Amino acid sequence: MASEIHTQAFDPWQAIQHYQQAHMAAGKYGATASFVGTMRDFNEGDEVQVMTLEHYPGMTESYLDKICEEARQRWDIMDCLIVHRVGDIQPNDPIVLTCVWSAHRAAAFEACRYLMEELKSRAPFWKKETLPEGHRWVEKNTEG
Amino acid sequence: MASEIHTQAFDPWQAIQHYQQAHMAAGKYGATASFVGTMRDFNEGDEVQVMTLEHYPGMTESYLDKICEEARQRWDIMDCLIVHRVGDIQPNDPIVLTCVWSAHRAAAFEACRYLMEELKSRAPFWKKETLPEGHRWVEKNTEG
Amino acid sequence: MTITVKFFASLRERVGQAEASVSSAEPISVDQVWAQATSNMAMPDNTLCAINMQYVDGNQQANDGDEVAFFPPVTGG
Amino acid sequence: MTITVKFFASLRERVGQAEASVSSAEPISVDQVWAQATSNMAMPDNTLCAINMQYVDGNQQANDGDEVAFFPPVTGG
Repeated sequence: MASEIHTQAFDPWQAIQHYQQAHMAAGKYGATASFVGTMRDFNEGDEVQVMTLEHYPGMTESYLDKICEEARQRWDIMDCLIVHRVGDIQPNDPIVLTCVWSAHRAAAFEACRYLMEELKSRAPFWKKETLPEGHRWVEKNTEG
Repeated sequence: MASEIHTQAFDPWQAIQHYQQAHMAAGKYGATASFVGTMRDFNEGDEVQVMTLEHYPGMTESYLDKICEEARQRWDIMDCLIVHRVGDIQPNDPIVLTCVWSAHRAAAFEACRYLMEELKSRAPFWKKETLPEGHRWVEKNTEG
Repeated sequence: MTITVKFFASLRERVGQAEASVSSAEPISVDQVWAQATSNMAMPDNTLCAINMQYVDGNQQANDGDEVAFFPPVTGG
Repeated sequence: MTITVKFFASLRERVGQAEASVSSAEPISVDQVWAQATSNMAMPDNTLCAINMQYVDGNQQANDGDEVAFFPPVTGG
Protein backbone atom coordinates (compact mmCIF):
# COMPACT_ATOMS: atom_id res chain seq x y z
CA MET A 1 0.00 0.00 0.00
CA ALA A 2 1.62 3.24 -1.05
CA SER A 3 0.83 6.80 -2.03
CA GLU A 4 3.32 9.04 -3.75
CA ILE A 5 3.42 12.75 -4.58
CA HIS A 6 5.55 13.52 -7.64
CA THR A 7 6.89 16.96 -8.50
CA GLN A 8 8.10 15.77 -11.92
CA ALA A 9 6.37 14.00 -14.80
CA PHE A 10 5.82 10.28 -14.13
CA ASP A 11 4.98 7.31 -16.32
CA PRO A 12 1.93 5.60 -14.78
CA TRP A 13 2.47 2.29 -16.62
CA GLN A 14 6.02 2.09 -15.40
CA ALA A 15 4.88 3.01 -11.89
CA ILE A 16 2.41 0.08 -11.95
CA GLN A 17 5.05 -2.32 -13.24
CA HIS A 18 7.65 -1.24 -10.71
CA TYR A 19 5.25 -1.43 -7.80
CA GLN A 20 3.98 -4.80 -8.95
CA GLN A 21 7.46 -6.26 -9.30
CA ALA A 22 8.52 -4.94 -5.91
CA HIS A 23 5.40 -5.78 -3.88
CA MET A 24 3.19 -8.41 -5.49
CA ALA A 25 4.01 -12.11 -5.24
CA ALA A 26 3.97 -13.76 -8.68
CA GLY A 27 0.98 -16.00 -9.32
CA LYS A 28 -1.02 -14.76 -6.32
CA TYR A 29 -3.11 -11.88 -7.71
CA GLY A 30 -5.66 -12.32 -10.48
CA ALA A 31 -7.00 -8.81 -11.02
CA THR A 32 -5.41 -5.39 -11.51
CA ALA A 33 -7.64 -2.37 -12.07
CA SER A 34 -6.12 1.01 -12.76
CA PHE A 35 -7.13 4.55 -13.57
CA VAL A 36 -4.99 7.31 -15.03
CA GLY A 37 -6.09 10.94 -15.17
CA THR A 38 -4.30 12.91 -17.88
CA MET A 39 -4.14 16.65 -18.44
CA ARG A 40 -6.19 17.81 -21.42
CA ASP A 41 -5.20 20.89 -23.42
CA PHE A 42 -8.69 22.38 -23.06
CA ASN A 43 -11.32 22.78 -20.35
CA GLU A 44 -14.79 24.32 -20.51
CA GLY A 45 -14.10 25.33 -24.08
CA ASP A 46 -10.85 27.16 -23.36
CA GLU A 47 -7.29 26.32 -24.33
CA VAL A 48 -5.22 25.41 -21.29
CA GLN A 49 -1.47 25.87 -21.66
CA VAL A 50 -0.24 24.84 -18.22
CA MET A 51 -1.91 23.56 -15.11
CA THR A 52 -0.44 24.20 -11.68
CA LEU A 53 -1.33 21.76 -8.95
CA GLU A 54 -1.01 23.05 -5.42
CA HIS A 55 -1.44 20.79 -2.41
CA TYR A 56 -1.23 20.77 1.38
CA PRO A 57 1.96 18.87 2.17
CA GLY A 58 1.43 16.49 5.04
CA MET A 59 -2.36 16.50 4.90
CA THR A 60 -2.28 15.19 1.32
CA GLU A 61 -0.14 12.17 2.18
CA SER A 62 -2.19 11.49 5.29
CA TYR A 63 -5.50 11.53 3.35
CA LEU A 64 -4.19 9.41 0.49
CA ASP A 65 -3.02 6.80 3.00
CA LYS A 66 -6.34 7.00 4.82
CA ILE A 67 -8.25 6.44 1.56
CA CYS A 68 -6.09 3.40 0.72
CA GLU A 69 -6.69 2.02 4.21
CA GLU A 70 -10.46 2.52 3.89
CA ALA A 71 -10.47 0.70 0.53
CA ARG A 72 -8.61 -2.16 2.16
CA GLN A 73 -11.22 -2.39 4.88
CA ARG A 74 -14.18 -2.26 2.50
CA TRP A 75 -13.00 -4.67 -0.20
CA ASP A 76 -11.01 -7.86 -0.31
CA ILE A 77 -7.98 -6.37 -2.05
CA MET A 78 -4.33 -7.30 -1.82
CA ASP A 79 -2.64 -3.97 -2.42
CA CYS A 80 -3.11 -0.50 -3.86
CA LEU A 81 -1.07 2.38 -5.19
CA ILE A 82 -1.86 6.08 -5.63
CA VAL A 83 0.47 8.46 -7.45
CA HIS A 84 -0.38 12.16 -7.80
CA ARG A 85 1.48 14.89 -9.62
CA VAL A 86 1.93 18.40 -8.20
CA GLY A 87 3.56 21.56 -9.56
CA ASP A 88 3.46 22.74 -13.17
CA ILE A 89 1.86 20.22 -15.49
CA GLN A 90 1.87 20.20 -19.30
CA PRO A 91 -0.98 18.98 -21.53
CA ASN A 92 -0.85 15.18 -21.98
CA ASP A 93 1.04 14.71 -18.68
CA PRO A 94 -0.46 12.14 -16.32
CA ILE A 95 -1.93 13.81 -13.22
CA VAL A 96 -3.05 10.87 -11.14
CA LEU A 97 -2.82 7.08 -11.01
CA THR A 98 -4.86 4.73 -8.84
CA CYS A 99 -4.22 1.01 -9.06
CA VAL A 100 -5.61 -1.94 -7.11
CA TRP A 101 -4.56 -5.60 -7.02
CA SER A 102 -6.89 -8.35 -5.83
CA ALA A 103 -7.78 -12.00 -6.32
CA HIS A 104 -10.98 -11.29 -8.27
CA ARG A 105 -12.14 -8.48 -10.51
CA ALA A 106 -15.11 -6.99 -8.63
CA ALA A 107 -13.01 -5.85 -5.67
CA ALA A 108 -10.31 -4.39 -7.92
CA PHE A 109 -12.78 -2.43 -10.07
CA GLU A 110 -14.79 -1.10 -7.15
CA ALA A 111 -11.85 -0.21 -4.92
CA CYS A 112 -10.04 1.51 -7.82
CA ARG A 113 -13.03 3.72 -8.45
CA TYR A 114 -13.45 4.37 -4.74
CA LEU A 115 -9.84 5.60 -4.52
CA MET A 116 -10.46 8.09 -7.34
CA GLU A 117 -13.80 9.37 -6.03
CA GLU A 118 -12.49 9.82 -2.49
CA LEU A 119 -9.26 11.39 -3.70
CA LYS A 120 -11.25 13.88 -5.79
CA SER A 121 -13.57 14.79 -2.96
CA ARG A 122 -11.19 14.82 0.03
CA ALA A 123 -7.49 15.02 -0.86
CA PRO A 124 -6.26 18.64 -0.58
CA PHE A 125 -5.15 19.40 -4.15
CA TRP A 126 -6.10 22.49 -6.16
CA LYS A 127 -5.80 23.10 -9.87
CA LYS A 128 -5.00 26.43 -11.44
CA GLU A 129 -5.16 26.74 -15.20
CA THR A 130 -3.03 29.04 -17.35
CA LEU A 131 -5.10 30.20 -20.34
CA PRO A 132 -3.98 32.56 -23.12
CA GLU A 133 -5.80 35.35 -21.19
CA GLY A 134 -4.39 34.59 -17.75
CA HIS A 135 -4.92 32.27 -14.79
CA ARG A 136 -8.04 30.74 -13.30
CA TRP A 137 -8.64 28.38 -10.41
CA VAL A 138 -10.69 25.30 -11.20
CA GLU A 139 -13.78 25.78 -9.07
CA LYS A 140 -15.00 22.22 -8.87
CA ASN A 141 -14.33 18.78 -10.23
CA THR A 142 -16.47 17.04 -12.83
CA GLU A 143 -18.99 14.56 -11.50
CA GLY A 144 -17.72 11.00 -11.18
CA MET B 1 -11.02 0.52 -31.29
CA ALA B 2 -9.17 -2.78 -31.45
CA SER B 3 -9.28 -6.33 -30.15
CA GLU B 4 -6.34 -8.66 -30.36
CA ILE B 5 -5.84 -12.37 -29.73
CA HIS B 6 -2.28 -13.23 -28.68
CA THR B 7 -0.79 -16.72 -28.80
CA GLN B 8 2.33 -15.59 -26.92
CA ALA B 9 2.84 -13.81 -23.60
CA PHE B 10 2.09 -10.07 -23.83
CA ASP B 11 2.90 -7.09 -21.62
CA PRO B 12 -0.39 -5.29 -20.92
CA TRP B 13 1.24 -2.01 -19.86
CA GLN B 14 3.28 -1.90 -23.03
CA ALA B 15 0.15 -2.75 -25.05
CA ILE B 16 -1.65 0.24 -23.48
CA GLN B 17 1.27 2.57 -24.16
CA HIS B 18 1.69 1.45 -27.74
CA TYR B 19 -2.00 1.72 -28.52
CA GLN B 20 -2.18 5.12 -26.86
CA GLN B 21 0.80 6.48 -28.78
CA ALA B 22 -0.54 5.17 -32.07
CA HIS B 23 -4.21 6.11 -31.71
CA MET B 24 -4.85 8.78 -29.09
CA ALA B 25 -4.30 12.46 -29.84
CA ALA B 26 -2.11 14.07 -27.15
CA GLY B 27 -3.97 16.39 -24.80
CA LYS B 28 -7.44 15.23 -25.85
CA TYR B 29 -8.28 12.41 -23.41
CA GLY B 30 -8.51 12.89 -19.68
CA ALA B 31 -9.32 9.40 -18.39
CA THR B 32 -7.87 5.94 -18.97
CA ALA B 33 -9.34 2.96 -17.12
CA SER B 34 -7.81 -0.45 -17.50
CA PHE B 35 -8.20 -3.97 -16.20
CA VAL B 36 -5.68 -6.81 -16.38
CA GLY B 37 -6.54 -10.41 -15.54
CA THR B 38 -3.51 -12.45 -14.52
CA MET B 39 -3.14 -16.20 -14.15
CA ARG B 40 -2.90 -17.33 -10.54
CA ASP B 41 -0.98 -20.45 -9.56
CA PHE B 42 -3.96 -21.83 -7.64
CA ASN B 43 -7.72 -22.12 -8.09
CA GLU B 44 -10.36 -23.55 -5.78
CA GLY B 45 -7.60 -24.62 -3.42
CA ASP B 46 -5.59 -26.54 -6.00
CA GLU B 47 -2.18 -25.81 -7.47
CA VAL B 48 -2.45 -24.94 -11.17
CA GLN B 49 0.71 -25.51 -13.23
CA VAL B 50 -0.47 -24.49 -16.68
CA MET B 51 -3.71 -23.12 -18.08
CA THR B 52 -4.71 -23.77 -21.66
CA LEU B 53 -7.05 -21.29 -23.25
CA GLU B 54 -9.07 -22.57 -26.20
CA HIS B 55 -11.21 -20.27 -28.29
CA TYR B 56 -13.44 -20.23 -31.37
CA PRO B 57 -11.38 -18.39 -34.02
CA GLY B 58 -13.55 -15.99 -35.95
CA MET B 59 -16.41 -15.88 -33.45
CA THR B 60 -14.05 -14.62 -30.73
CA GLU B 61 -12.84 -11.64 -32.77
CA SER B 62 -16.37 -10.87 -33.91
CA TYR B 63 -17.72 -10.84 -30.34
CA LEU B 64 -14.85 -8.77 -28.95
CA ASP B 65 -15.43 -6.17 -31.67
CA LYS B 66 -19.16 -6.26 -31.00
CA ILE B 67 -18.60 -5.68 -27.27
CA CYS B 68 -16.29 -2.71 -28.00
CA GLU B 69 -18.91 -1.29 -30.35
CA GLU B 70 -21.65 -1.67 -27.74
CA ALA B 71 -19.51 0.10 -25.14
CA ARG B 72 -19.01 2.94 -27.58
CA GLN B 73 -22.74 3.27 -28.07
CA ARG B 74 -23.57 3.19 -24.36
CA TRP B 75 -20.88 5.55 -23.03
CA ASP B 76 -19.17 8.69 -24.22
CA ILE B 77 -15.77 7.08 -24.75
CA MET B 78 -13.05 7.91 -27.22
CA ASP B 79 -11.45 4.53 -27.80
CA CYS B 80 -11.00 1.06 -26.33
CA LEU B 81 -8.66 -1.89 -26.55
CA ILE B 82 -9.10 -5.57 -25.68
CA VAL B 83 -6.21 -8.03 -25.70
CA HIS B 84 -6.76 -11.71 -24.85
CA ARG B 85 -4.24 -14.50 -24.57
CA VAL B 86 -4.90 -18.01 -25.93
CA GLY B 87 -2.87 -21.24 -25.85
CA ASP B 88 -0.71 -22.45 -22.96
CA ILE B 89 -0.41 -19.89 -20.17
CA GLN B 90 1.98 -19.94 -17.21
CA PRO B 91 1.20 -18.64 -13.71
CA ASN B 92 1.68 -14.86 -13.48
CA ASP B 93 1.09 -14.40 -17.23
CA PRO B 94 -1.48 -11.77 -18.16
CA ILE B 95 -4.61 -13.38 -19.64
CA VAL B 96 -6.71 -10.38 -20.59
CA LEU B 97 -6.50 -6.60 -20.87
CA THR B 98 -9.38 -4.17 -21.30
CA CYS B 99 -8.65 -0.46 -21.57
CA VAL B 100 -10.88 2.54 -22.24
CA TRP B 101 -10.01 6.16 -23.02
CA SER B 102 -12.50 8.98 -22.50
CA ALA B 103 -12.78 12.66 -21.60
CA HIS B 104 -14.07 12.04 -18.06
CA ARG B 105 -13.65 9.23 -15.58
CA ALA B 106 -17.18 7.86 -15.16
CA ALA B 107 -17.43 6.67 -18.77
CA ALA B 108 -13.95 5.11 -18.69
CA PHE B 109 -14.59 3.21 -15.44
CA GLU B 110 -18.02 1.97 -16.47
CA ALA B 111 -17.14 1.01 -20.02
CA CYS B 112 -13.98 -0.79 -18.89
CA ARG B 113 -15.97 -2.93 -16.50
CA TYR B 114 -18.64 -3.53 -19.12
CA LEU B 115 -16.01 -4.85 -21.54
CA MET B 116 -14.79 -7.34 -18.94
CA GLU B 117 -18.24 -8.52 -17.85
CA GLU B 118 -19.45 -8.97 -21.41
CA LEU B 119 -16.22 -10.65 -22.48
CA LYS B 120 -16.54 -13.09 -19.58
CA SER B 121 -20.15 -13.91 -20.31
CA ARG B 122 -20.16 -14.00 -24.13
CA ALA B 123 -16.73 -14.30 -25.76
CA PRO B 124 -16.05 -17.96 -26.72
CA PHE B 125 -12.97 -18.77 -24.63
CA TRP B 126 -12.53 -21.85 -22.43
CA LYS B 127 -9.99 -22.51 -19.71
CA LYS B 128 -8.49 -25.88 -18.96
CA GLU B 129 -6.24 -26.23 -15.92
CA THR B 130 -3.32 -28.60 -15.56
CA LEU B 131 -3.09 -29.72 -11.94
CA PRO B 132 -0.55 -32.13 -10.44
CA GLU B 133 -3.24 -34.87 -10.77
CA GLY B 134 -4.27 -34.12 -14.35
CA HIS B 135 -6.48 -31.75 -16.33
CA ARG B 136 -9.80 -30.12 -15.55
CA TRP B 137 -12.00 -27.71 -17.46
CA VAL B 138 -13.02 -24.58 -15.59
CA GLU B 139 -16.80 -24.96 -15.31
CA LYS B 140 -17.75 -21.36 -14.76
CA ASN B 141 -16.29 -17.96 -14.13
CA THR B 142 -16.28 -16.18 -10.79
CA GLU B 143 -19.01 -13.62 -10.27
CA GLY B 144 -18.10 -10.08 -11.31
CA MET C 1 -27.72 -29.48 -48.12
CA THR C 2 -24.60 -29.73 -45.97
CA ILE C 3 -23.95 -28.21 -42.57
CA THR C 4 -20.55 -27.98 -40.92
CA VAL C 5 -20.59 -28.77 -37.21
CA LYS C 6 -17.98 -27.74 -34.63
CA PHE C 7 -17.50 -28.76 -31.01
CA PHE C 8 -15.30 -26.92 -28.51
CA ALA C 9 -13.59 -27.49 -25.17
CA SER C 10 -15.09 -30.07 -22.78
CA LEU C 11 -17.91 -30.74 -25.26
CA ARG C 12 -15.37 -31.55 -27.96
CA GLU C 13 -13.78 -34.09 -25.64
CA ARG C 14 -17.15 -35.51 -24.58
CA VAL C 15 -18.42 -35.88 -28.14
CA GLY C 16 -15.03 -37.20 -29.24
CA GLN C 17 -14.79 -35.00 -32.34
CA ALA C 18 -13.89 -31.41 -33.13
CA GLU C 19 -15.69 -31.15 -36.43
CA ALA C 20 -18.42 -33.03 -38.30
CA SER C 21 -20.59 -32.63 -41.36
CA VAL C 22 -24.34 -33.18 -41.46
CA SER C 23 -26.44 -33.71 -44.58
CA SER C 24 -30.16 -33.13 -44.85
CA ALA C 25 -32.75 -32.82 -47.60
CA GLU C 26 -34.19 -29.65 -46.01
CA PRO C 27 -33.33 -27.03 -43.37
CA ILE C 28 -33.14 -28.56 -39.89
CA SER C 29 -33.03 -27.15 -36.38
CA VAL C 30 -29.82 -26.78 -34.42
CA ASP C 31 -31.10 -29.46 -32.02
CA GLN C 32 -31.52 -31.84 -34.98
CA VAL C 33 -28.01 -30.98 -36.19
CA TRP C 34 -26.72 -32.00 -32.75
CA ALA C 35 -28.69 -35.26 -32.78
CA GLN C 36 -27.47 -36.19 -36.22
CA ALA C 37 -23.81 -35.22 -35.58
CA THR C 38 -23.61 -37.06 -32.24
CA SER C 39 -25.77 -40.10 -33.06
CA ASN C 40 -28.43 -38.91 -30.64
CA MET C 41 -26.24 -38.24 -27.62
CA ALA C 42 -28.08 -36.29 -24.91
CA MET C 43 -27.13 -32.62 -25.14
CA PRO C 44 -25.69 -31.38 -21.82
CA ASP C 45 -27.99 -28.88 -20.09
CA ASN C 46 -25.92 -25.74 -20.40
CA THR C 47 -24.72 -26.26 -23.98
CA LEU C 48 -24.43 -23.08 -26.04
CA CYS C 49 -25.18 -23.06 -29.77
CA ALA C 50 -24.11 -20.74 -32.58
CA ILE C 51 -24.95 -20.53 -36.26
CA ASN C 52 -22.27 -18.79 -38.30
CA MET C 53 -20.67 -17.51 -35.12
CA GLN C 54 -23.83 -15.93 -33.69
CA TYR C 55 -25.50 -17.31 -30.55
CA VAL C 56 -28.85 -19.00 -31.30
CA ASP C 57 -31.42 -21.21 -29.56
CA GLY C 58 -31.61 -24.92 -30.28
CA ASN C 59 -34.82 -24.53 -32.27
CA GLN C 60 -33.24 -22.10 -34.72
CA GLN C 61 -33.10 -23.38 -38.32
CA ALA C 62 -29.75 -24.11 -40.01
CA ASN C 63 -29.43 -23.80 -43.77
CA ASP C 64 -27.14 -25.13 -46.47
CA GLY C 65 -23.54 -24.04 -45.94
CA ASP C 66 -24.09 -22.90 -42.36
CA GLU C 67 -21.54 -23.54 -39.63
CA VAL C 68 -23.19 -24.76 -36.45
CA ALA C 69 -21.13 -24.80 -33.24
CA PHE C 70 -21.74 -26.37 -29.82
CA PHE C 71 -19.79 -25.50 -26.71
CA PRO C 72 -19.96 -25.32 -22.89
CA PRO C 73 -20.39 -22.06 -20.93
CA VAL C 74 -17.56 -19.71 -21.78
CA THR C 75 -14.81 -19.09 -19.21
CA GLY C 76 -12.51 -16.47 -20.71
CA GLY C 77 -11.14 -13.29 -19.17
CA MET D 1 -1.54 30.20 23.28
CA THR D 2 -0.42 30.39 19.68
CA ILE D 3 -2.12 28.88 16.63
CA THR D 4 -0.52 28.59 13.21
CA VAL D 5 -2.88 29.42 10.34
CA LYS D 6 -2.51 28.36 6.70
CA PHE D 7 -4.38 29.41 3.58
CA PHE D 8 -4.30 27.55 0.27
CA ALA D 9 -5.05 28.09 -3.42
CA SER D 10 -7.63 30.76 -4.35
CA LEU D 11 -8.25 31.47 -0.67
CA ARG D 12 -4.54 32.19 -0.14
CA GLU D 13 -4.67 34.72 -2.99
CA ARG D 14 -7.92 36.24 -1.70
CA VAL D 15 -6.67 36.59 1.87
CA GLY D 16 -3.31 37.79 0.59
CA GLN D 17 -1.23 35.55 2.84
CA ALA D 18 -0.15 31.92 2.94
CA GLU D 19 0.51 31.68 6.62
CA ALA D 20 -0.38 33.60 9.78
CA SER D 21 -0.15 33.25 13.53
CA VAL D 22 -2.96 33.90 15.95
CA SER D 23 -2.64 34.43 19.69
CA SER D 24 -5.36 33.93 22.24
CA ALA D 25 -5.66 33.66 25.99
CA GLU D 26 -7.87 30.57 25.73
CA PRO D 27 -8.93 27.95 23.13
CA ILE D 28 -10.95 29.54 20.31
CA SER D 29 -13.11 28.16 17.52
CA VAL D 30 -11.86 27.73 13.98
CA ASP D 31 -14.28 30.48 12.91
CA GLN D 32 -12.68 32.82 15.43
CA VAL D 33 -9.22 31.85 14.18
CA TRP D 34 -10.34 32.88 10.69
CA ALA D 35 -11.76 36.19 11.92
CA GLN D 36 -8.62 37.06 13.82
CA ALA D 37 -6.22 36.00 11.04
CA THR D 38 -8.10 37.84 8.28
CA SER D 39 -9.17 40.94 10.26
CA ASN D 40 -12.81 39.87 10.08
CA MET D 41 -13.01 39.17 6.34
CA ALA D 42 -16.21 37.31 5.42
CA MET D 43 -15.44 33.62 5.04
CA PRO D 44 -16.43 32.36 1.56
CA ASP D 45 -19.39 29.96 1.68
CA ASN D 46 -17.67 26.77 0.63
CA THR D 47 -14.49 27.21 2.65
CA LEU D 48 -13.05 23.99 4.10
CA CYS D 49 -11.29 23.94 7.47
CA ALA D 50 -8.77 21.57 9.02
CA ILE D 51 -7.11 21.32 12.41
CA ASN D 52 -3.78 19.49 12.34
CA MET D 53 -4.58 18.21 8.85
CA GLN D 54 -7.99 16.74 9.74
CA TYR D 55 -11.21 18.21 8.34
CA VAL D 56 -13.30 19.96 10.99
CA ASP D 57 -16.33 22.26 11.25
CA GLY D 58 -15.91 25.96 11.91
CA ASN D 59 -17.15 25.64 15.47
CA GLN D 60 -14.46 23.13 16.41
CA GLN D 61 -12.06 24.38 19.10
CA ALA D 62 -8.37 25.00 18.32
CA ASN D 63 -5.75 24.61 21.05
CA ASP D 64 -2.25 25.85 21.69
CA GLY D 65 0.20 24.69 19.04
CA ASP D 66 -2.52 23.60 16.59
CA GLU D 67 -2.23 24.20 12.88
CA VAL D 68 -5.50 25.49 11.41
CA ALA D 69 -5.92 25.53 7.63
CA PHE D 70 -8.49 27.15 5.34
CA PHE D 71 -8.96 26.27 1.69
CA PRO D 72 -11.49 26.15 -1.16
CA PRO D 73 -13.15 22.92 -2.40
CA VAL D 74 -10.47 20.48 -3.50
CA THR D 75 -9.97 19.82 -7.21
CA GLY D 76 -7.32 17.12 -7.48
CA GLY D 77 -7.31 13.93 -9.50
